[in-house]
Amino acid sequence: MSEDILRHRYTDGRPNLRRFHQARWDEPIIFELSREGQRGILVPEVEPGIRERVGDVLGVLPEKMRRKKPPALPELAQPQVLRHYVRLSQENLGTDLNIDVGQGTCTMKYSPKINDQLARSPKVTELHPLQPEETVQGILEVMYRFEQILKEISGMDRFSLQPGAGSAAIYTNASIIRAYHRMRGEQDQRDEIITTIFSHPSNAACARTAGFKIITLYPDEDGYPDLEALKAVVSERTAGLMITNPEDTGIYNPRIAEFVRVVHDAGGLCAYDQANANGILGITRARDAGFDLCHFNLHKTFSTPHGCGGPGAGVVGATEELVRFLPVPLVEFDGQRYYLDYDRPDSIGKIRPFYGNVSVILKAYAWVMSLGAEGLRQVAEIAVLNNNYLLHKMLEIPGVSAPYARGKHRIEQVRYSWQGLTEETGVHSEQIGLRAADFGVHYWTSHHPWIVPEPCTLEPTESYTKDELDEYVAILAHVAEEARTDPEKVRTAPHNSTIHTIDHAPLDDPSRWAMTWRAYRRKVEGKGEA
Amino acid sequence: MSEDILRHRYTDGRPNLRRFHQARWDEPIIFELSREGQRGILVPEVEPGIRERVGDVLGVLPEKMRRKKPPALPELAQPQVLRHYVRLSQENLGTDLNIDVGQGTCTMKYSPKINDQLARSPKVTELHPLQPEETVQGILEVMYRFEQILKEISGMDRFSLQPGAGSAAIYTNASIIRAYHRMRGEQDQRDEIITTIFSHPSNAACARTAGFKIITLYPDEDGYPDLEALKAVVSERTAGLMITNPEDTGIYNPRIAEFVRVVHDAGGLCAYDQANANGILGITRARDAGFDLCHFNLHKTFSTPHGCGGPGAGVVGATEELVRFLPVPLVEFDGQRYYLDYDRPDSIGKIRPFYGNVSVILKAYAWVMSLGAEGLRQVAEIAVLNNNYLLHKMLEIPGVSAPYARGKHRIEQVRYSWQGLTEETGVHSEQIGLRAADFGVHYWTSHHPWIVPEPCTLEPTESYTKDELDEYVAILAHVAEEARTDPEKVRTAPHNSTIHTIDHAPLDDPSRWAMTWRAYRRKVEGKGEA
Amino acid sequence: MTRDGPMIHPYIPNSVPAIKEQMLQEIGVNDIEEFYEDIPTELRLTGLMNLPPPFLSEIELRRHVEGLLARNRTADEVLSFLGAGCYQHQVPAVCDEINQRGEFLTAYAGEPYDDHGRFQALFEYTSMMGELLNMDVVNVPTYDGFQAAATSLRMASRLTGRPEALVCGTIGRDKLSKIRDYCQRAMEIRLVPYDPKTGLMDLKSLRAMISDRTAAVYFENPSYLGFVESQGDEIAALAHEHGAVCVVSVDPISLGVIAPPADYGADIVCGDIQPLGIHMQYGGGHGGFIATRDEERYVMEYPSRLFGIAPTRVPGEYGFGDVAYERTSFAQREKGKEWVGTAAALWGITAGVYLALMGPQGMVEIGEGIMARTYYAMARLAEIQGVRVPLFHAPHFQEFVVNLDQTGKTVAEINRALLARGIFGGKDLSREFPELGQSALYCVSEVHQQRDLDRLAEALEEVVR
Amino acid sequence: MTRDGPMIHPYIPNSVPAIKEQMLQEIGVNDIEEFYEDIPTELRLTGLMNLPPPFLSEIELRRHVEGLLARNRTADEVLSFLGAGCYQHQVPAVCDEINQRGEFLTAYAGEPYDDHGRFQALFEYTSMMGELLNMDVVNVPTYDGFQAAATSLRMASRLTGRPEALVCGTIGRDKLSKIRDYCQRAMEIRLVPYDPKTGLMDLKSLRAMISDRTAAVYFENPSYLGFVESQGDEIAALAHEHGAVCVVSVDPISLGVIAPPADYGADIVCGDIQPLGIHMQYGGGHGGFIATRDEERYVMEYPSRLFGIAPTRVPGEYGFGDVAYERTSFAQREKGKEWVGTAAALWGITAGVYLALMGPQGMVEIGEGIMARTYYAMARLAEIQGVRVPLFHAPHFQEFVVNLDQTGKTVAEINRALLARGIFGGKDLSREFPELGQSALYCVSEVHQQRDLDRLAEALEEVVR
Ligand SMILES: Cc1ncc(COP(=O)(O)O)c(C=O)c1O
Ligand SMILES: Cc1ncc(COP(=O)(O)O)c(C=O)c1O
Repeated sequence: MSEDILRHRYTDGRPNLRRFHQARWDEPIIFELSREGQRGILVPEVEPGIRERVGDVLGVLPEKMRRKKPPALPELAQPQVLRHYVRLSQENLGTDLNIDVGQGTCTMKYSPKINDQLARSPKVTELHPLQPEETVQGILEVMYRFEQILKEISGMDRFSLQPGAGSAAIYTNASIIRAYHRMRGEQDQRDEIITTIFSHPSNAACARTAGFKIITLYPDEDGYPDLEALKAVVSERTAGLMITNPEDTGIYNPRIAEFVRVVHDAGGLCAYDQANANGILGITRARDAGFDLCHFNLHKTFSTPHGCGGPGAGVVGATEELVRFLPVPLVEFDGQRYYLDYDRPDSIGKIRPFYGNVSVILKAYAWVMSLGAEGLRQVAEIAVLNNNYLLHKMLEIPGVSAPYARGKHRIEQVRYSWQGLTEETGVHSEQIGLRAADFGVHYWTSHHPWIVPEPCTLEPTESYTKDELDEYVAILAHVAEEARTDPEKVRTAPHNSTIHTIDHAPLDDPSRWAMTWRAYRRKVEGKGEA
Repeated sequence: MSEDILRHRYTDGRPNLRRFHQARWDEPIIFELSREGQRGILVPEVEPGIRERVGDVLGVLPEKMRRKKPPALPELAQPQVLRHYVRLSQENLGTDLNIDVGQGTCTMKYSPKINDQLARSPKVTELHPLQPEETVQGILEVMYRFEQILKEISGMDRFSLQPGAGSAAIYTNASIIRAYHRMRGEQDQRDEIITTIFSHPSNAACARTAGFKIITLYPDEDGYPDLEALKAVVSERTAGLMITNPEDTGIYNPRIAEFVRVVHDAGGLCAYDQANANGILGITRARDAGFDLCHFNLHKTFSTPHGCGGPGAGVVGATEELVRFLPVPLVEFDGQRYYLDYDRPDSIGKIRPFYGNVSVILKAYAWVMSLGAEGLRQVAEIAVLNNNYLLHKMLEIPGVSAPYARGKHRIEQVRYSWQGLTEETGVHSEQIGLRAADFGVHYWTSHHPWIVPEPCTLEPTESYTKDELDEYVAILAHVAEEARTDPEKVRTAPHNSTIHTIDHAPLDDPSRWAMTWRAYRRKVEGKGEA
Repeated sequence: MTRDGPMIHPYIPNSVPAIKEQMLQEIGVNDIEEFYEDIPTELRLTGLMNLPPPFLSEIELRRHVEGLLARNRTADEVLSFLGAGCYQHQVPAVCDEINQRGEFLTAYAGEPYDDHGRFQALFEYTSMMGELLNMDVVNVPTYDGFQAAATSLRMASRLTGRPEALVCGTIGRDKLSKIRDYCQRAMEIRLVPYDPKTGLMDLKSLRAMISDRTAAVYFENPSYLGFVESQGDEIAALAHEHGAVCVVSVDPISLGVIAPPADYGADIVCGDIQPLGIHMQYGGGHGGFIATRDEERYVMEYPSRLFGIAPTRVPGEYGFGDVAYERTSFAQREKGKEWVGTAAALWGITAGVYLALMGPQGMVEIGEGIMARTYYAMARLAEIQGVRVPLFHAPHFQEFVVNLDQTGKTVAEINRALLARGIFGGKDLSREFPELGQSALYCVSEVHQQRDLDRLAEALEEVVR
Repeated sequence: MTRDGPMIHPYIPNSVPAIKEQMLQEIGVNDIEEFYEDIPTELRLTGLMNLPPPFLSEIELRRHVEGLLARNRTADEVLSFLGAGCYQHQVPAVCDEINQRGEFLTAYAGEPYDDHGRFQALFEYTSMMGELLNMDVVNVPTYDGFQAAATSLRMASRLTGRPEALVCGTIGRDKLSKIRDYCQRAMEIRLVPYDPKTGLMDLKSLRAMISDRTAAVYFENPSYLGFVESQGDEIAALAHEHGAVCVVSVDPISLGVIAPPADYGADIVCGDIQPLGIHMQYGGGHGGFIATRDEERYVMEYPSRLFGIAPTRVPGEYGFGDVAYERTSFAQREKGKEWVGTAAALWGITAGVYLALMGPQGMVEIGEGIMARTYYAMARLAEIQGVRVPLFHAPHFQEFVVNLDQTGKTVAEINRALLARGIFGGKDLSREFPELGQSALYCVSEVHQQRDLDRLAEALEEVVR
């Protein structure tokens, strides 16, 4: 009898580490694949009847407005274009492939294929946004229904589905806060937005872009947002509070309602960054804590895929008082038909063209409709269970800690620290991540600034099995052990990825950086056109 | 300035070999991923109204006909099923990914994505084959039009689109030959089918399955089918001739018309295996050489993807005299509507359920309609150009030869021999192929028996660029060189694939082979149910 | 072609004249024509073929093809009760996602090294089918259920060296036609009469017909006419008594609730995997399975590829390869068993995905759910005067015969009237089984809601009135 | 939920009670409730949310969603002449194939090691856009063309330290609204009047308005109203004379035939990539590009991610990474430039695939083909009495204004009548540009055949009669 293959795959009943290697195609830059004259696709020819009538139509362009020579795009036949990109795709690690708990705060949950399939229907993709409303009743109904769902989930009174992603939604909130104070004649006076350091950086950045000064609160000793600090900074200059909760640490601010009250009392508005509301769906709602505004990332909480960084959608909810400021148009229903209401004089106007990322909205709608209230609550509960399970396991790795709120549980993610390991071995969080890549998983340190030293943020969502969480922890435990026994291996990682350690220096050097192939060719060779 | 990365990618202006590694996920068998209770998809519930009416419906089954316990299928949630199979897919090398010239005779050409897209329309996928004809006029028209195209390409009078792939079409031809002789009362007498050793093995195998004795001709010194040998074997026992041309060697039989004549004179029929007609589309036609029957593989010549080994389609063409024998039904058009004609008393009957692999047929139709007559001819010409270019380059590799027809050109593929290299180094063709896998390409030795020693068959089709052909040759040249300088490296290949050298012994040992996981578990562990 | 100059096609990279020239030069040839030197002039086509003008841009091609397809009305658009060998079921999106991946879709016949994924996916498919069927050996799919049945019989004939198969009389006539053609020189196919009341095989006739010439006794479960053949154990025993092989064709979707044929004595089990996550495609979604016990004499009779698991030189790595390759026509040409070739591997992978998604519970629920809907539909139709349903007194799964003799109308007439009401009525059996009079074969699955079945009942009532 | 027992959902593997139990035990906690200890009771929702009952099987979900969508009539089904910022073009199947690949679709923000493919694909996208635009720096896409224009203006404001932008008066009102909101606290937006005959920017007014307060002069090519702004060189020169930045928004599909703005002096070029292989999606297919010369002061003002190429420790390996990451809000929070976040990367990859497929020749042909169709359409409509087309005397690309004042009918009336004939007429401009009277913006592209344009002309003739 042959030896049992399985015998070598497990040790003490646990699976051994995956012997992973990422696809490595060593692909050229697409310009290198170009051969003069090849065509990737043909465009419909101008019919003779048209040609006869219009003649050399380019002649109508003044000489200076005519392109002198065709753009120097690569010339490839279709199979080669396809092959190039399929190969590149294999060198990319989507959630479909990996135990994607390492991009904490990003909510890398499962994006159901059925929803993608539905959103690919020509009944969605081939709609022009300016079609007569009577020809788009279906998609308007989807948007309308989804708004009702969002209202129930958040307690807010109306939603705009327009913003293109989370930060755009945060900006929208800032713009609404600005409009509110302008309406009250306080726009010049109220120019400060308060946020916390463990709120997503976009809260600070978007508010700043909207013209506000930013006041950033730091946590108290236990890692909770500091109520006393808040009280110390509110004033008649306070335009509003813009925060995440649970914060990036995974810690829920138990005094959130009081935070809101303090800001309200000072005359400010409160906007809740619920990009990631995964752990509290059906558990607690923005409105109940007193918020005036909130937003969700459909590409996080609502499962739509991240698309390498978009398209996503950030939906903005407002209380009755602020509805008037929401972007135009809103989707309305008169009992008979759905329509777009542009007649909203106090609106902040447009945040993006048309009505939002409609395919994304459709996917999110389908996702909710496949779960219902009970399902959404289970999403939250299991996400939180997974997170606390992971926390429990992670803390068993020597050298790992979870600063703050010790002994408490976390909601949806945890910001860990490898400080202990770094002190012991000199190996840094980032290096641990690159070595983890050798086992086929993502790993993300954390947003700057690194208040938590040598951080990493893990967020398991509801989508992964216990076995997968165990595998992820086993990988990190293994790498931590390596940091002790073979630190060079960790420091020189990755070894099994598509490529090896990058020399980052040119990327910060204006004389060497190159954001296009033409710039690169010019800089390294002095070739190419300027 | 940074050093030019490109400098290290080329030597003497030619790209260096690709530093390839195939995705390696080390995936468990899906049963290992099972955890009790998990669900991958839910089925619609029985509505209460139905439930009330029917009650415990399983009660109608006699006890012995009820399944005692649920099948021991794995239990996985949906993301895990998806992830498992996406990972497996990355461990597979489709034509979309590699320079697929190494599976010679298989015509691994580009399968245009637009055709896949069209065939995925619900207007195709959601049709039931027994729908009233008036509700399937569209798909019937596609089938009808495609038949007209096939008639023009082959010169034959009618086609059946029914057989599921090439060998099924060959079998269909054999069955028609049988029916023809039966109709003439010669069925017992005419029980011999003649084929050639360089015709695809299915010609021999399918004809044998249809009850014929097989006579196999070997080539003459120059590698051409031997006319004298044919003359020596034809007789009143001859039912027919079933051959490929060009043969697997890529050599076109210039006396093909004479072959046909000799067999006709002996009272036999001639069936032309045109599975791969890629090199002669628009150049020469089955009918013109006198054939009575022919078939095409839509999954080769007509570009439809191979699907890991089907679905494909083998369409069978017949001359007027033999049309009556074609499988039922044929698609007919009365000037107004398309319909299925079952009223064909002499037909051999059904070869498969319904009418064929309709999605495959649609893709092939779309492919022809995107090329037209000029395009098809270019397919042939460029495929042949590519093949002869590859031949020219291959012969520059020391140790490679292309037996037969020396100094002549080939049509669509070439059967090469590494005999020289093997004699010099002891490295065999198969080992060369496994080492070639380390560079991300397929390589196939050849069908058995190996008349050509240490064979490999390459077929570049029209789909690959000159650069790709050069890369393929460079890989083989490199491996051949390695066979001399580092034969151990070649012998122990692959090194950069998903897995390493397999121990094949258990696969031929009844006490150890295992075609299912349950059998494997039982055999290695004595576990599981018998 | 109205474009100027030579055609440079996106699918043909080297159609660029300069590249062509360069390649010809390197070969040392002046003209592509020279490559065709072996083709005699009299066989050469002069000029271009007479084909329709092409649609060179995708948008024109799409317009043309979608324009044709727009004339179809699908079983999604019309309420369909058609089955008879091709079934409308839920197709999970993950099934499509996997079988549309270029890696699987465009691969073919590579080595287990570069195509490890295909080997593992198909090994897993056969392994899951093995569980469903309670059998240890399952083939890489052959073309379809017809082929699987025909090959199963020929396997039986080779195993026994006998020249005759006894086949249940309720087999569909198309499948019978396939089997007859396929077995023509190998064995005689004789139909065993069925009991006109129950549809079940008439065991008395079977006893009379079976002999030492009998290679196989073949029946189906559920039968083509929808009822469950509940005498499986007796038929198998009879076959075995006479040294024959018991071959059963089965709809795999029934096996969550109905006993797998191996449990009542089948030696070879075959069928079609189309119901397992594969779109109907106008009959283009078929794949055939054959399963047996893991006995060498059975294994050696398979014509199909059989993928087995094996170690590699790295401990703990799963390798795969062909089991007993020497059986095949690839290895042995006409000395192999029947033949092997391109068949339906992608559907095998897909069915594997389907079974992995469904799991044990899913298969139980779908089976039970189909039966519940079937019984509801039968009950509703039975209320209609003049409609006899089910025609056979036996348990049913998914399909049932509706006899309309007493309505005074033909099935064709009734189906036309149903179509006018947006319904595809059951398959007309009046030519296939004239002895059943004006009968139609109705099919119900988990896609049907109560209101669909009610709608059918109401429409039929109207129509027969 | 009518299923018995706890819900075990396919999307939530650990919803299996036994697994849940086991995990709780390992953690040492009795109940999931404990994890929520930090959430005050008064903030806790009691009971379930009031949401519609779910469709737990895919087939039910599909039926529901497709049922809703069936009420849409698409621009494929109706003959459409709508543009105004969202365009119907040929979308090559390869574009869809690539952006549907799970590896790209479900990835996010990994390191350049595990996500090498994303970095390379986006670097290639920016590289090809660079060729099209004749510029050396292109960003990883921002949300859409509106955002790209608004950010370009703020970049100009930061570059110059000036508080005002002069914007062509023909800008679409939605885009203007976005820009006004976005620049509210950063700069004032002033509209430069246009010549009512030609639509071109009124240079006299521009000269009068421009000053050392002017950060940017902004215009579009082709303009929102379809004509080509042919004074680009003069406008750019004027801007530069006054130390201002010249910002041009451009439709990339025009750049095979129309000069890229860099050639006539633009400093920042922006626009939307939706036309490059991305489906309209009811306005959900947008992505914004911003391009500049490779000058440090420009580069440092981008808020977006910029992907650069770099060597790795293995010679000849391409590595990629963020250029000047410290600019960004990821690195610097409010001290970064505006902000960066999820935007439209997948459409960037897609547009790259599109440009790689099209190549130089494709871009020339599509540009020329669109112009030819545009001129044909204008000529055909101009034959109709009472229809003034094009309203502006200037070269046109793709879009043009049709004035209907002399028909005595409103655009709304005419569009309703066209719809009844299966046509989406041009966008009604009467509220957006009241000064143009009853005018509509028609859009023509390579999807239109001669017979479509003729059909439009015939229908319009009928309707205005
Ligand atoms: C809490 C929180 N807020 C805001 C954002 C920003 O969202 P987006 O990336 O869609 O702009 C994120 C995502 O990174 C987030 O996790
Ligand atoms: C010439 C020839 N004939 C027949 C076949 C058999 O075709 P299939 O694999 O579709 O059965 C092939 C393909 O392998 C072939 O190349």
